[in-house]
Amino acid sequence: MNSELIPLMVVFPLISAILLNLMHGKDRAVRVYGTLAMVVVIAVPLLAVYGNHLFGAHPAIDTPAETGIALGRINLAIEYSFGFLQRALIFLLAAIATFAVLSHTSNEKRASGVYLSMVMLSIAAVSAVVMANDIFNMFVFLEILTISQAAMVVAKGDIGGYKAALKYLIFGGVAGGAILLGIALLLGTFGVLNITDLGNALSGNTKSPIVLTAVGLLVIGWLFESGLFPFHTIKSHIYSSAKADVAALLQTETKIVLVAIAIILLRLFGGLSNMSAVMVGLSVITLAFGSVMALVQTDFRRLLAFAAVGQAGLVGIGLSLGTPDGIAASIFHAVNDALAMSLLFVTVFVIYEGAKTTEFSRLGGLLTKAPRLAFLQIIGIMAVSGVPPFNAYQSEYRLIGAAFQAGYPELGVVIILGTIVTFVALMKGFFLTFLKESTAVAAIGRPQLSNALPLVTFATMVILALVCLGIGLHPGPLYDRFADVAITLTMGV
Amino acid sequence: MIIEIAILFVIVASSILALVQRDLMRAVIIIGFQGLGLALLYQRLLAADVAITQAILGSALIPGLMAITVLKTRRYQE
Amino acid sequence: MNVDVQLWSFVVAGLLVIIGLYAIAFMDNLVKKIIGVMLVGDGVNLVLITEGFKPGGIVPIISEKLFSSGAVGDFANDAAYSLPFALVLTNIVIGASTLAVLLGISIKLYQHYRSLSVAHIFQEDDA
Amino acid sequence: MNTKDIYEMRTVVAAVFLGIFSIFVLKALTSFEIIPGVSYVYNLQGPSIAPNMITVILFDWRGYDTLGEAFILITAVFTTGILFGRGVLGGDVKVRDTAATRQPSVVQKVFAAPLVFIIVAFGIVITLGGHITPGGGFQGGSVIATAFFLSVVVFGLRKNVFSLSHRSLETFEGVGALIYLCLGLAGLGLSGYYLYNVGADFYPGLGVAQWAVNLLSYPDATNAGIIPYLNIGIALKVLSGFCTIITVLMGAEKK
Repeated sequence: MNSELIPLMVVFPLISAILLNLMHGKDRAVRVYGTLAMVVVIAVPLLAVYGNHLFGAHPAIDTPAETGIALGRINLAIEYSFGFLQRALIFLLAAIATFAVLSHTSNEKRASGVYLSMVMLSIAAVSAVVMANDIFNMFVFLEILTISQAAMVVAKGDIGGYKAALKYLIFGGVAGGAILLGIALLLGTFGVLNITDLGNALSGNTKSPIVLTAVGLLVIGWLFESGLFPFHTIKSHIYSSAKADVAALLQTETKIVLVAIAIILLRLFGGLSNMSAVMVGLSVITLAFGSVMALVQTDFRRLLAFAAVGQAGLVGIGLSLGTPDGIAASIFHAVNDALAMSLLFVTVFVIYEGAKTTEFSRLGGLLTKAPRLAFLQIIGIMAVSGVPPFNAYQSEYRLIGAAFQAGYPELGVVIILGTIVTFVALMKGFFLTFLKESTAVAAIGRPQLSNALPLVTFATMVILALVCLGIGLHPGPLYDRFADVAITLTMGV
Repeated sequence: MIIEIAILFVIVASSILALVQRDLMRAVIIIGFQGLGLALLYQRLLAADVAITQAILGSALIPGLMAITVLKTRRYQE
Repeated sequence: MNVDVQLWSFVVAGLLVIIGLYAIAFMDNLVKKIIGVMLVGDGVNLVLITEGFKPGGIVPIISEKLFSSGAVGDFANDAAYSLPFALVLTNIVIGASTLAVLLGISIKLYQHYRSLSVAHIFQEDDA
Repeated sequence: MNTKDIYEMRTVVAAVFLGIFSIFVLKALTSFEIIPGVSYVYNLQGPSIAPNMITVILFDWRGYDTLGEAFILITAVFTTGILFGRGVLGGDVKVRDTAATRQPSVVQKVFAAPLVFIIVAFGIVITLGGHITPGGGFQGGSVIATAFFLSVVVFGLRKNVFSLSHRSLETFEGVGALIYLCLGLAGLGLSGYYLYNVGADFYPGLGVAQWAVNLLSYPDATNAGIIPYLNIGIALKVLSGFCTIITVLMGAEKK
């Protein structure tokens, strides 16, 4: 029943973070330890056995009458549950983080211990949020995630990064307060923090104003952590202010956290029809705003940041529907999109490293200089915007099917429109960067793009492209198991 | 009873007063009083452990950090 | 004079959250905004503390006399609810950490812009 | 629509949302009915571990949350380090000495040094008695951090009573966090559950070896097990965490 490896998925990155920070300044030690640690981080989720882990070994007990809780048994300990969904998400995160770490250690002249320790902290935080079956524990690790993400942006050391981090942390403080206030309301009314218990206590009791306020507050927290509608500009600002590997990691983390918190919300308040409608509405607005704002950007990084936020809206739509098909398709799309978007982020930031700018007015005609990059980028664009042989096609197709089945054909149309707008925006970026005739690049310092492609970065891009193609050709094994997860999830509701 | 109400009043009043100051140093000091009021209130509400933490952090360390920031930046709001 | 302390304490907690949100949304100075973030956290803490308060209860620390007499059940009935208090302890440190980072970033921004005004700092990219 | 119009529109929207939000929150808070919930169970079972329920919840039932919270402080400390010198390209925090700017007066010197020692002693008492009396690692650690603050304000960064460099403070912090993590790992290795209170051995059926129970039980009348050790680790971490932040912020350039 009890797998001892489950807590190590969080604890090992935490230990590594401490050690890496202590090693800061010792270049070799940081490189060697950072690489070895990533091997462990990838291996643990693959080796761990499915099951639950109780922290402190405190078992569930029969509820004494004096507690006032209307449940037969309650959990006393913080609980982690680990199943296929958790394994897939944590493995995806570990893989992208490995690319980030390797590209840091191979591209920079001096490896930075404190930066790698931030990567480790954010891995630990996301893993904890994905596995947590305790709502307060989820909150604590969300706070770690917020600060460490801001730190990764700050680590670049320019003023734009400071501004993005400031905005992110101020809103993060508000969102954290909102989540905790929601938790406080639920704790006072139902007396438990365990999500399974809370879901059982809540079922059939979703009309009181306290519960409605708590739902609203928790949804605000979800919107912030996943960069949906009112907070979409903050998330895109964060993405476009970070370095390439960090931006890829950040958007992967965001999508994973989006899925994780949305599933928690569904488990708690699945019976609440209004919440679903509100969540769908906000996701649609995010999709529309993200895609349209991507279209009008004049900077490739900002364009991509907004496209990533728009795709997060797409993921949110399916999860908010709450049907098994919708949830499965959304989780599948989150995974696909995280992979494809990471590929795109890496390509765009290779351009930035080479040309020192991503403004369209100063780019152009790079096709002859960097043909490999252009090829990989076009694969990424097709993968993100759901062009057939690639993976996002499979998930978007299923997402549209789920929208039709749930009785919202309009949503299907919205999804198609959003995808088309994203495709047009990305193709515009591709055209202006690679195809447009321009000599501006030559004037601003030789780009040396074909030489500026380090081996690790190139290998990363090729692997990501191959994975996108592979999932696109054989979606079955992955999607079927997500479908199982979704069915067991909605059974409990 | 009356003590708690007085403390509650002090808390709200000092929060608002701190926010309307143009002199940031004064705002920081007033926020220290708000933290102290909260600590006393926590003590009256039977949370002894939390009261100690709030007394130290809310009335000494956090205003201290803010005061450092004000010293390192500018004292008067522009 | 008989006043419901718990009710007023909840009201004050709500007011602190609202004042904090007002400061974050409408105040221009960075230090004021940071004070606002702190006030939101304080308000949430006060909600939790008031939740743990039990009128006529005792501090949740058992005395040696009570423990050796074996009246643990009486203690559990009398003591204030201790779980929210523990959560508040956690949240206080979380708030302090966020605050420290925000203050550090404001110092860095001031060194660059020579100003703490948000309108001035974000003026070029606020289109 | 120009920028100013958009800004005004935003303000109006924000005000409207703030109003709606206030009404909802105040309505919810004033119609609150509180039940004891799981706190009752904690208060019922807690006395057999240690007298102070809050410490028992913080370090036993929800010890893992406390670990997370410790790491929030650590993340904040690292982030301030990144802000003031550390970064992607290596480098380390540059701390400017503040002693040169102003000499402390004699009165300050005479009163500050003993006061610092008294506060430190008070902090140690609070930490070590945390499972019996109100207090614990956070409180004790932050009390000592105030002493550090006082000594930095009076004597300057370089020549204060503690005279700790940024580097050694970070080492202390790492050690404190590692104490916590390793006590958790001891529980994982000996019983199969992370952060199991090995010294108290609350659930004897788990097959924890007797030597480990003897090793990790606190020499005290109560059965607190590893809680006092966790307290010490947290105290070390909180104290050095806040000291680092103070050092870094005080040492920042005022350009």
